[in-house]
Amino acid sequence: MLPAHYYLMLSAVLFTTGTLGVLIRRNPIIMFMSIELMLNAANLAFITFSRYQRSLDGHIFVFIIMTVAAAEVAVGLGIIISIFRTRTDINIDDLNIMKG
Amino acid sequence: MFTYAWLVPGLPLLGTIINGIFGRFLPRKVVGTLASALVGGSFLVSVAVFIQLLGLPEEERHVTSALYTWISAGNFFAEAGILIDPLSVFMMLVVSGVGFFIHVYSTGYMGHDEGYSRYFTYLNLFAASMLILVMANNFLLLFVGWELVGICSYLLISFWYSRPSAVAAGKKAFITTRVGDLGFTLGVVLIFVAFGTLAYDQVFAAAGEVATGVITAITVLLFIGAIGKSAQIPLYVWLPDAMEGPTPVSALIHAATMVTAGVYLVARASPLYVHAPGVLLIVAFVGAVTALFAATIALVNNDIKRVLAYSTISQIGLMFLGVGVGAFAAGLFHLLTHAFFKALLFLGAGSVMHALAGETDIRNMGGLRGKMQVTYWTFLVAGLAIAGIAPLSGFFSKDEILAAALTAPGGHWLLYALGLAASLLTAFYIFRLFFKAFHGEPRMSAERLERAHESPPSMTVPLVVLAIGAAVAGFVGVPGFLAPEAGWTHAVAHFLEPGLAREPLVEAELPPAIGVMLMLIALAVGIAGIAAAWHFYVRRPGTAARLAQRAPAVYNTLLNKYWVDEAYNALFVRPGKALAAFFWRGIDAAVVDGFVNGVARAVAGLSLLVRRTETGYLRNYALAIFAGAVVLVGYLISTR
Amino acid sequence: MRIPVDPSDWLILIPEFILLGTAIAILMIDAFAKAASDRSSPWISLAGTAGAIVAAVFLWGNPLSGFGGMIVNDDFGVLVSTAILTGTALAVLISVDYVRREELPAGEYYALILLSTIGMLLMVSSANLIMIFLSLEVLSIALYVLTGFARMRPRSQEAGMKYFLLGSFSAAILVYGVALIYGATGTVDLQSIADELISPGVLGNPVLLAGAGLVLVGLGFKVAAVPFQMWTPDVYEGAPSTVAAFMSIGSKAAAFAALVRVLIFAMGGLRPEWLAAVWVIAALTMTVGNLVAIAQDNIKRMLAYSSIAHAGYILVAVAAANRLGLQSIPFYLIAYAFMNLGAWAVVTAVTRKGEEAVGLSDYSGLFWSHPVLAGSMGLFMFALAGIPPTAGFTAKIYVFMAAVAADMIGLLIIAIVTTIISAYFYLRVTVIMFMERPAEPPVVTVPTPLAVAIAVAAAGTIWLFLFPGVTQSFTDTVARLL
Amino acid sequence: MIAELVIFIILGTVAVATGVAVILSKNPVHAVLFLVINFFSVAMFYLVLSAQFVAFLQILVYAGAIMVLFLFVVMLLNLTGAIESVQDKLPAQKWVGLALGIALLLEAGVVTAAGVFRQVPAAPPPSPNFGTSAPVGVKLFFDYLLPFEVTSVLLLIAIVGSIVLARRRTY
Repeated sequence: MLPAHYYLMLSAVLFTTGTLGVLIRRNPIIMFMSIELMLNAANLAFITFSRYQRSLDGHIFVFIIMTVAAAEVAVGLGIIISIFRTRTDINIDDLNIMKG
Repeated sequence: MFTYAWLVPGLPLLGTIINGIFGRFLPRKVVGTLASALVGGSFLVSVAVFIQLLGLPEEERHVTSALYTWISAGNFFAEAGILIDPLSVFMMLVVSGVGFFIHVYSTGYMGHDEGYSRYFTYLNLFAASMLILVMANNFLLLFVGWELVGICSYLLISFWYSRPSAVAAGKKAFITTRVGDLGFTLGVVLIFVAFGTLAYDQVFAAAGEVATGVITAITVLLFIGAIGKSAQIPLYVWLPDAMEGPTPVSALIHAATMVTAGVYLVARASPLYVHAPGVLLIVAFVGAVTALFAATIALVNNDIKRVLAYSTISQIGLMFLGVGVGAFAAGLFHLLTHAFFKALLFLGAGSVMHALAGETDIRNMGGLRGKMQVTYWTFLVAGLAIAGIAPLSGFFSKDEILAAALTAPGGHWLLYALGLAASLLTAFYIFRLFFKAFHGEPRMSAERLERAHESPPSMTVPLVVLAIGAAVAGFVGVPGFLAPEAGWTHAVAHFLEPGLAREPLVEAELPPAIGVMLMLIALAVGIAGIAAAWHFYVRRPGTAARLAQRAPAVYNTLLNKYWVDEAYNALFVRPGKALAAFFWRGIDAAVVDGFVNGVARAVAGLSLLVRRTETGYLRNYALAIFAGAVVLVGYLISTR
Repeated sequence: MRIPVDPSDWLILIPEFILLGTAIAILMIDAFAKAASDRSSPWISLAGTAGAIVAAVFLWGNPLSGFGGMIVNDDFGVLVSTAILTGTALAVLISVDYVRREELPAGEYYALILLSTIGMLLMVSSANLIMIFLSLEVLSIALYVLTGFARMRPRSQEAGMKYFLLGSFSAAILVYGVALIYGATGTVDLQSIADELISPGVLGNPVLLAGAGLVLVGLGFKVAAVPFQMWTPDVYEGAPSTVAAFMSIGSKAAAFAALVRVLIFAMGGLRPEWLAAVWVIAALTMTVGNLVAIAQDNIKRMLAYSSIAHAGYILVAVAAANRLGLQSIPFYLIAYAFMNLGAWAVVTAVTRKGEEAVGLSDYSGLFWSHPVLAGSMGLFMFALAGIPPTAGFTAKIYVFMAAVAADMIGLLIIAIVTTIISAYFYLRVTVIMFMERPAEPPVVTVPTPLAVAIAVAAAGTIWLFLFPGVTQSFTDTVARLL
Repeated sequence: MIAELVIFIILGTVAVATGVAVILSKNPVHAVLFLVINFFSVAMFYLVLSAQFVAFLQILVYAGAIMVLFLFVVMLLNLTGAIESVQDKLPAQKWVGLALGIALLLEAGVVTAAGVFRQVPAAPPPSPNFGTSAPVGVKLFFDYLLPFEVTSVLLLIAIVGSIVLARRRTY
């Protein structure tokens, strides 16, 4: 069996990719997908730890995180729709009325 | 009676609540009477406490009564408790007594003001706060009173909100004194750090066991607080502006509350100060220099209230001189006499202004003597008292301070000289004021002169009562060498000393020869000042103007208050303004000027700079979060 | 057959169940009797919240833990829950007319407020990282919706979007931290983590430290600590005022409870490692919050920065991590609930053309038209500035003394200096209220429920100054956590 | 061991490549599809790591339901051809973000290299049914009953919330 480090490093790479997506992209839907990528990386870490500790707790956490992600998606996409339904261009930088 | 001592701040507080909530619906008479009666009640309770305290043997005159445990958490403990000892009872009597007369006077003075009930709400709260301040048995409760006094002064100074200058002055007072409060807060915290408690008894009992450096730091920090509240150099700038408030408020601030808080603080903490002789020397010098400095400004100012304001700064400086050389009782004695004659001066000035429809410029007065007899004579009493003419009250207290400045172990001839010079100038400027206002040709319009009249009894009665006080209050502190056999010499000092630090600074009784000589010098100086004023303003009214022509530089320097405001402007305000203007969209018109202004602008500029980090871009915010995460994790894994 | 959990475990959740039942009842009424719902929802919510407070107080004094240690009911938790429920009750009161005026859908509004409160209460009593994460999401998702509730207002939309994306982002960071802690210790149970830390190998484990750091980021976001605070002003400004008021107490209090449980209860052994980090965060939070508040001319943004600054002061108590610090946190939160909600209540009263009048200039002359309202506002401002005679003063004294007891003099000095600076902008509001009335004054309406809320908040603000001991007897037992 | 390494390298490459593709795709539809592939490959890892139940959840719930929702929204907003506006208002963001990302990866490297993971020594698959629905279900309904119940509150909020947000009526 491979050392846990392999999976963890992979998970870290996926997590970093996700964060970069949030920082770099201007399309809120893609930013949101990047957050899903981050959650996914966390899930991979949980499953890895679970496997190497021979404990099922991590599986439950993944189950819970997936549920949370589903709820977030439902509400998040609702917010995105309610804002961008009326706009032609979907750019997060346009949301800049409030500052300072 | 001691168990009812809480009524002393409690009664005015009750007045605040009643007038604050129902005042608008009550008739004016009820509001004013209620407010005055409650403060009068607290004066009566103070007297009763005083009498009971006198009945106790000297060493038992130290009673604490805890109302309830206020804060108790872990090793941090504070009571809502009252300390009754000579010092606090002394202050209670001064505050509630003088406060009572000012309340009564206000019922007349403010009679036509639309904010009548609001005024008395604040005034009662002011008295209550000051009473809390002086009656607290620990530094935390003292701090509460300290802050409340600051708020009340702010509310009252900016009472006439419709004048922008009043609003600015209130803000200036609040913010300047908060600079001092910073020192005070740090001092209180340091006390807790060093002693593990904030209760006076425990702190003072352990004062000798704490390292000198710590005591020095604590006393310096407390003194910074005192400087702010008591308007000493360099934080005095707010007090002259505070004249924007109603005149009785000025009287209250100057005579009984607020500015005396700093003197009280140093006296209260005297067991700490005696362990820091170097700091006491600083206190003395700050006091002496302020006394002289403010007196010189008062020489040439033409606004009756401002002259009195600088006079207060100067007199408080003398008190600090007294406590600074270790003569705590002498400083407090002067506080007492000053309360009488300064309240009297202010109320007299208010009476004059009342007669002249609010005129404050002494160049537009004159010849009022015949118009207002009561005001004239009472003002004269006050003037003689502050000038130090025997046997009025100021003579004894001032003499005691000056004598201590020269002869006490902590004294210095330079301090004495400064104090003496200040006395000379004091006598001069107060009689300049007096002569210009009441003597000579009337310089106001004929119509005004026609209308000028004596004030109503609610104003003149307090004047008379205070005049009697200003005249005779000095006899509670007659020095021992004048009447060696009598048991009543140094009454104030003997009463107060159990509450103050005794060793090692209490001066021995002076040899009569030296004592009398010092007295005569002080008296001569006072008479010289009055004579000079008489010469300049009554005998040859043009002299001062000629002098101004001959030495314009000196005269203008004084007239412009040494250009302190201007120097502050150049040093702090301009750079601050430049910075602020660089970012700021519109400049806030109501911001205070001077030193405070500079600091405020600098902070505001910094604020605008930091504000720019809030770009409004969501992605920037995410970047900040992420950067924070990277730095945080990086730091944490590096601690391994 | 093995019974999943001891039935008595459910007792701990009585407050949550009361709220849940109330929320469902409101939704049902809303679905079947729309007209009745608009009128009755606030009162039903208020009754439910009151019931929850009663239930929470009943749980007082007998520490329980349930569901295999997943949640605990200790005195600390009950106190923070009281702060939250107080905040909810006051927020409901100030919503009564606000929701009607803004024509928000009442049923969903109150139901979401209550559901979010459930998340807050659960977060307070969570003794397990997964429960903390889950309850954080429960409260947050409801708040995302509430923030964007005024859908037709661009500011509300923008606030909802910002809060949602940044909130999810930081929650994802938090959950990664949980994963790392799980990897290092093999558990997410706070008690077990604390036990694990005794073994020397775990203490310096970078996996654990990195995990702790990421969890700190997620919770720091919720409490609005610098540099995770940037969403706060925008969200508070854009969200309906009542929602901003509600979340400024609830989500902050809940996140602080979780922070205390994670940092002090579970990872107290790592204090030498995290102390410097929390120290710096607290210092930055106090400084930035108070400093930028000075430049604000929008009262909602000013209150947002004020809320950031107050998070900084509470963080000082967290950093102190001593008995006094632990006692001061619930006290500070309860005091803050009163004074801050009071201030927000006043904000909702001042309107212009049906919109909230949020400019500071809109408050000029308020004293002359509405002396009692302005007086209360002045009181709340003084309280937020930490000036006596208000609860804000006592709360700050507590925190300062905790810092003294922990020998954090540097942080203490920063706290005192920033407090002094903060007086400036709080005072500015009171100054403005005394100025001349503008030519076109805003409309000020104080309906009865709002007046009650303001009165309660004012009374609480003064009461906690005079008798902080009332909560002291409670907070003393909090020290059991240590 | 070798076989596992090979699988790891192949699946890992796919996962990383699709992950990067998600954040680089111009077209949101492509991004969604890449994310689906990414979820699939991660699900494969779950299988390798003896987490069958979670692996199928991942495919059914995540890659299936949730991503379809994403796709639906992309279509609804008619973003299929939408390209991010040419001008980036925050040009520095990209590079600072990238630098921070690299820093995070370095930290991750330090952590994984120096870190101690709690693991049972020489771990063979514990039992054949580790990670299947039966033991996971038991765990869920016994030890983790409370979180499971709380998720129901969460879903209630999501339902109410999305109804409020999506309702046509203006208010």
